[in-house]
Amino acid sequence: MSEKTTVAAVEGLLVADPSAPRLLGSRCKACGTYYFPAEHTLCRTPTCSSTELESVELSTEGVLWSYTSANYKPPAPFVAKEPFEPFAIAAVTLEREQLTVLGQVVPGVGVDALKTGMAMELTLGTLHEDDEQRYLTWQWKPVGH
Amino acid sequence: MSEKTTVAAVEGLLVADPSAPRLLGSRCKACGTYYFPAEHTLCRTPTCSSTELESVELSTEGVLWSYTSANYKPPAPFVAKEPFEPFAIAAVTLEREQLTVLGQVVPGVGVDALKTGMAMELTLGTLHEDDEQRYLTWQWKPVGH
Amino acid sequence: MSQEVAVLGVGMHPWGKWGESFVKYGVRAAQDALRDAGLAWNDVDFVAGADTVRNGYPGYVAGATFAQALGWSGAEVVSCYGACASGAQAISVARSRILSGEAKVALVVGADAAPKGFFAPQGGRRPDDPDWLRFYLHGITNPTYFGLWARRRMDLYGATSSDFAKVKVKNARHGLHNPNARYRKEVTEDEVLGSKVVADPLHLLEICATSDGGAALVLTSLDFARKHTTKPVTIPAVSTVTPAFPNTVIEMPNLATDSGASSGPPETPFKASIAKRAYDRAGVGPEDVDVAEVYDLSTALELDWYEDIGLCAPGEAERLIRDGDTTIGGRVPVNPSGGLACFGEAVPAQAIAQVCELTWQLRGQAEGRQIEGAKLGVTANQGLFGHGSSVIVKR
Amino acid sequence: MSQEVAVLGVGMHPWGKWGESFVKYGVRAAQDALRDAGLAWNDVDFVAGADTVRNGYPGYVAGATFAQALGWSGAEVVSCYGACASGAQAISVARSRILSGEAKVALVVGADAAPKGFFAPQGGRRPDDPDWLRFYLHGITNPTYFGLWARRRMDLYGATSSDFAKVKVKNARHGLHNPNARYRKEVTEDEVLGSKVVADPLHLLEICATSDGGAALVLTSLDFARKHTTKPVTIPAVSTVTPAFPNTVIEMPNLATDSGASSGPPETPFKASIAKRAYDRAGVGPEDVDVAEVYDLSTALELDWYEDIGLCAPGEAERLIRDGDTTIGGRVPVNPSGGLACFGEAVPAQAIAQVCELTWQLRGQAEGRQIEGAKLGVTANQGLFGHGSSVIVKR
Ligand SMILES: [Zn+2]
Ligand SMILES: [Zn+2]
Repeated sequence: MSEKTTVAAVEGLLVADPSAPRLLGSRCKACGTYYFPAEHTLCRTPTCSSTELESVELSTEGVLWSYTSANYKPPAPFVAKEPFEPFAIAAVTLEREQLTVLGQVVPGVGVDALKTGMAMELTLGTLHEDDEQRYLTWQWKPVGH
Repeated sequence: MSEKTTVAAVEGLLVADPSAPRLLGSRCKACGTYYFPAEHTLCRTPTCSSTELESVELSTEGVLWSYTSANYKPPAPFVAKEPFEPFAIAAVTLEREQLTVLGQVVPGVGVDALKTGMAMELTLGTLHEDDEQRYLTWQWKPVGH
Repeated sequence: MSQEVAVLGVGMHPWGKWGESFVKYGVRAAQDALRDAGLAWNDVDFVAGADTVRNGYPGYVAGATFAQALGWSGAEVVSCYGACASGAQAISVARSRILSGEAKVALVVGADAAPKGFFAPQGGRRPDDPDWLRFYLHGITNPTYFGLWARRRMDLYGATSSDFAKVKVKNARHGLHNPNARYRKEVTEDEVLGSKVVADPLHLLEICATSDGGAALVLTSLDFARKHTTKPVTIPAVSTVTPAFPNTVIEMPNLATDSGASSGPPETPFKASIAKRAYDRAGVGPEDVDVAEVYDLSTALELDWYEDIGLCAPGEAERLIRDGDTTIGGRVPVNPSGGLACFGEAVPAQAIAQVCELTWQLRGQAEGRQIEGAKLGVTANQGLFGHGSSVIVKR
Repeated sequence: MSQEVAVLGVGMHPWGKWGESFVKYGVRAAQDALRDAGLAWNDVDFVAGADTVRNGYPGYVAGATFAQALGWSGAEVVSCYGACASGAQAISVARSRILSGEAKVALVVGADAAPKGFFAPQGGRRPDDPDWLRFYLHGITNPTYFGLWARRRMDLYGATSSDFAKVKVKNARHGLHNPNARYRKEVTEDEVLGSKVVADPLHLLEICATSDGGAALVLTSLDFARKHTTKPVTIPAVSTVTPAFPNTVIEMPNLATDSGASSGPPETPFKASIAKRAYDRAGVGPEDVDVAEVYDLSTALELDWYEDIGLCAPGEAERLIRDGDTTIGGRVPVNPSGGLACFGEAVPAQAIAQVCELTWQLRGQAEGRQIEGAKLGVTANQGLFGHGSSVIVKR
């Protein structure tokens, strides 16, 4: 392919390491609540209000809460491939965190291959690229796919 | 100079005829109140609320209410000349209409040449130009200048 | 002190794609509402505007803009923004001003001139903004959320595409004779299911369009209203609630939910809490409801609302649409106006328009779509960023 | 029913150029106000936010944003936008909610992260929008208006540049020990007059900067407050008036005034009507005022306010600043906080910050800038598009 470097499309949300993709969140040291995107100023559990929050990597597997598809090209700031290829979108609930995260489903897996309740795992994919870099985002795929 | 055509920078506010510059407003047929920019839907005199408003040309002379200067380049959408030339700005009260209209003062007339109460008249000036057209706006100048 | 205010006048500018300024729509709606109330603009001492800031420009300050267009009268003004709940915020503000005795006649106005296509965020790179992140990182539009919620109904409750399509068929029929509706044309289930899929399982005809339109209310105290009419329609409660932490259901425009790891999910999920607060305040319950106007951004979402406003238990909404319970003539008609399906979305006007429809219904003036003997109605609506809105209207 | 509400808590995030999100400033101010009130976030049942939509993006919905950042609690929320009067609208909304009995503890929050340089409109061509027209057709910025009003004082009343500079010198001295002020440095008249002219006759040091900052109030009923403190500071009146037609004085962002041809100028010009409404509601007058916080967008504008809030007759403001009447220790100190001269503008926070300062003054907590024995204060503020704002604070 190329010698392009890969980089997270947005800083601070994921570890851009294709061999070990992870989402970066935070966790309240006082009450144990997780946050994604990370919250570092103030725990948002109204009865807690602790300011002690630590960075954590979130679980990389979860359960499919629901799913849908994007059959039309989303507007900017999304950078769509030309010609546009429809894709699926999943909402996956992480067990330990009790938190649901949205994300594109890997190319080639459409809504027909999905079912609420199935096991999903995190991976990384190219969101868009320019001459020097490939910008990565997280994607969901059925476990074992 | 050139064969560029001249055109009003914004439609409907002025007659772009340098030999007879005029501002275009409207007047309520019921109560006689003037509007600039023109109001054509509803008379805004709360006790009137007539919907009969006619287009009118405003007086081209008035009395200087106050004045100031723009010593720093205004931001877009203003199209500033490069290098930027400071200019004066006048607020002129039209007698018949009992209405005060702001506008740039013609180039070459600075705040030192102005005094509240003096007689001012309407003229046209080039706001900016492109390859084909010169875009005109109204300007104020001391009467007889 | 009574916690009811009277709806003395209602008015709308018809919904459509008129291509004019939102100011014109709002002024027309306001004038109609004032005429309906038998009052003049000079009688108004308070204006609550619902802002159309989606255009991304603060120049569109609703309250003062409408006050100026109607003719500066020295009225006090407040302008509200709370996404789709903006109109309900404006209603709530005007209502409090009446209840506190600070205002005698309050005018509530919302109007919009909508852009085409998908709603999209302003330009610029804003990685701290969830509404920017969802578009940039995953191409997630508003219909994405509608699709997620719809699919979950199918997998959890056995809803079918036919159930969803039935909502569109019903609302299209309801709106057929509504002079303020934009779309006045019957559609069949086959036509709905034959239109292109936008966000699986939802089709183009199941997702609401964006429209131009305006709506306005004249609110007064009960005492004031009784001098003008024998039996005024009243608003006994408005809810503009936010979620309770943790909000564990995914919601526009977020990429993730709150975490229930430490506290578990809330007793009442956010969407169910919206009307609940209004019912509790008004001292009524879902069993008292004769008619409802809910925010059918998608067909499937209308079914969610049946449960969230308490018309049935979770998982039973499909039965209601299949049995015709929510059709005019049924047990508890929903969206007799035709809903967003017939109107399209004009964000700041929508929550106000819902109250207009309920007022016409409760007065018996909803020609061609009248629900006989309706005495109590409820509206429900949800805006992105955690804005709930529900209004109880009764006679 | 009493028309007073109590200011049980006040808080600020210091003004500056911190380069962080406005959310952080608002949360800090809210937490400080709650601590000051001796209440917890969970005690709050209503949040009124002042929006920072100047950034041109409706994602910045203040009320819900702060509620979420503090932790979704199911509180009801309203967010207001009214240019520089946004904060006063939020106060007025919270106040009504308390007076009507709908809310027990209301939190009012405004915060901003300001852009650099001149305020400028969003992109796009909008010939119907006066705020776009003035920039495009004539290069008219906000300082243009300040210059026009200042020059008129000179030509009409014999004001001098030295008079204007004295306002800056006074306010700089006032703010010297204010821990929330951004600029804490004395300046001399010569320094002011030696800075570059921006909009004749006004110099760079006479026109306020844009700042990051936040301010918050906790409002409750008098009964509630009396359980927590012996003699609460109260707000007996808020004014959010619009002009009366015709508004014959040129105002931001317009290119022209209304016409007085058919009805003549109004009895009370708009700026004078703003505080007048508040005085009338509170049953007080300018003669009762011990301290005032006014919107000194420019030095000369502070002098206009002296007249418009009734501290002196038109044309007499120069005498007040020359005689030291409005300096701390003088007859009626104005802007003891240091005003915008020391704070810079953080639009949605400003009107709220004015009430914070008056509360500290009335409690005797304004260390280093205390006005002895102050019992009644007034704020005044004006936003573009016809938004007036005035709050009476008393003890
Ligand atoms: Zn915690
Ligand atoms: Zn008229």
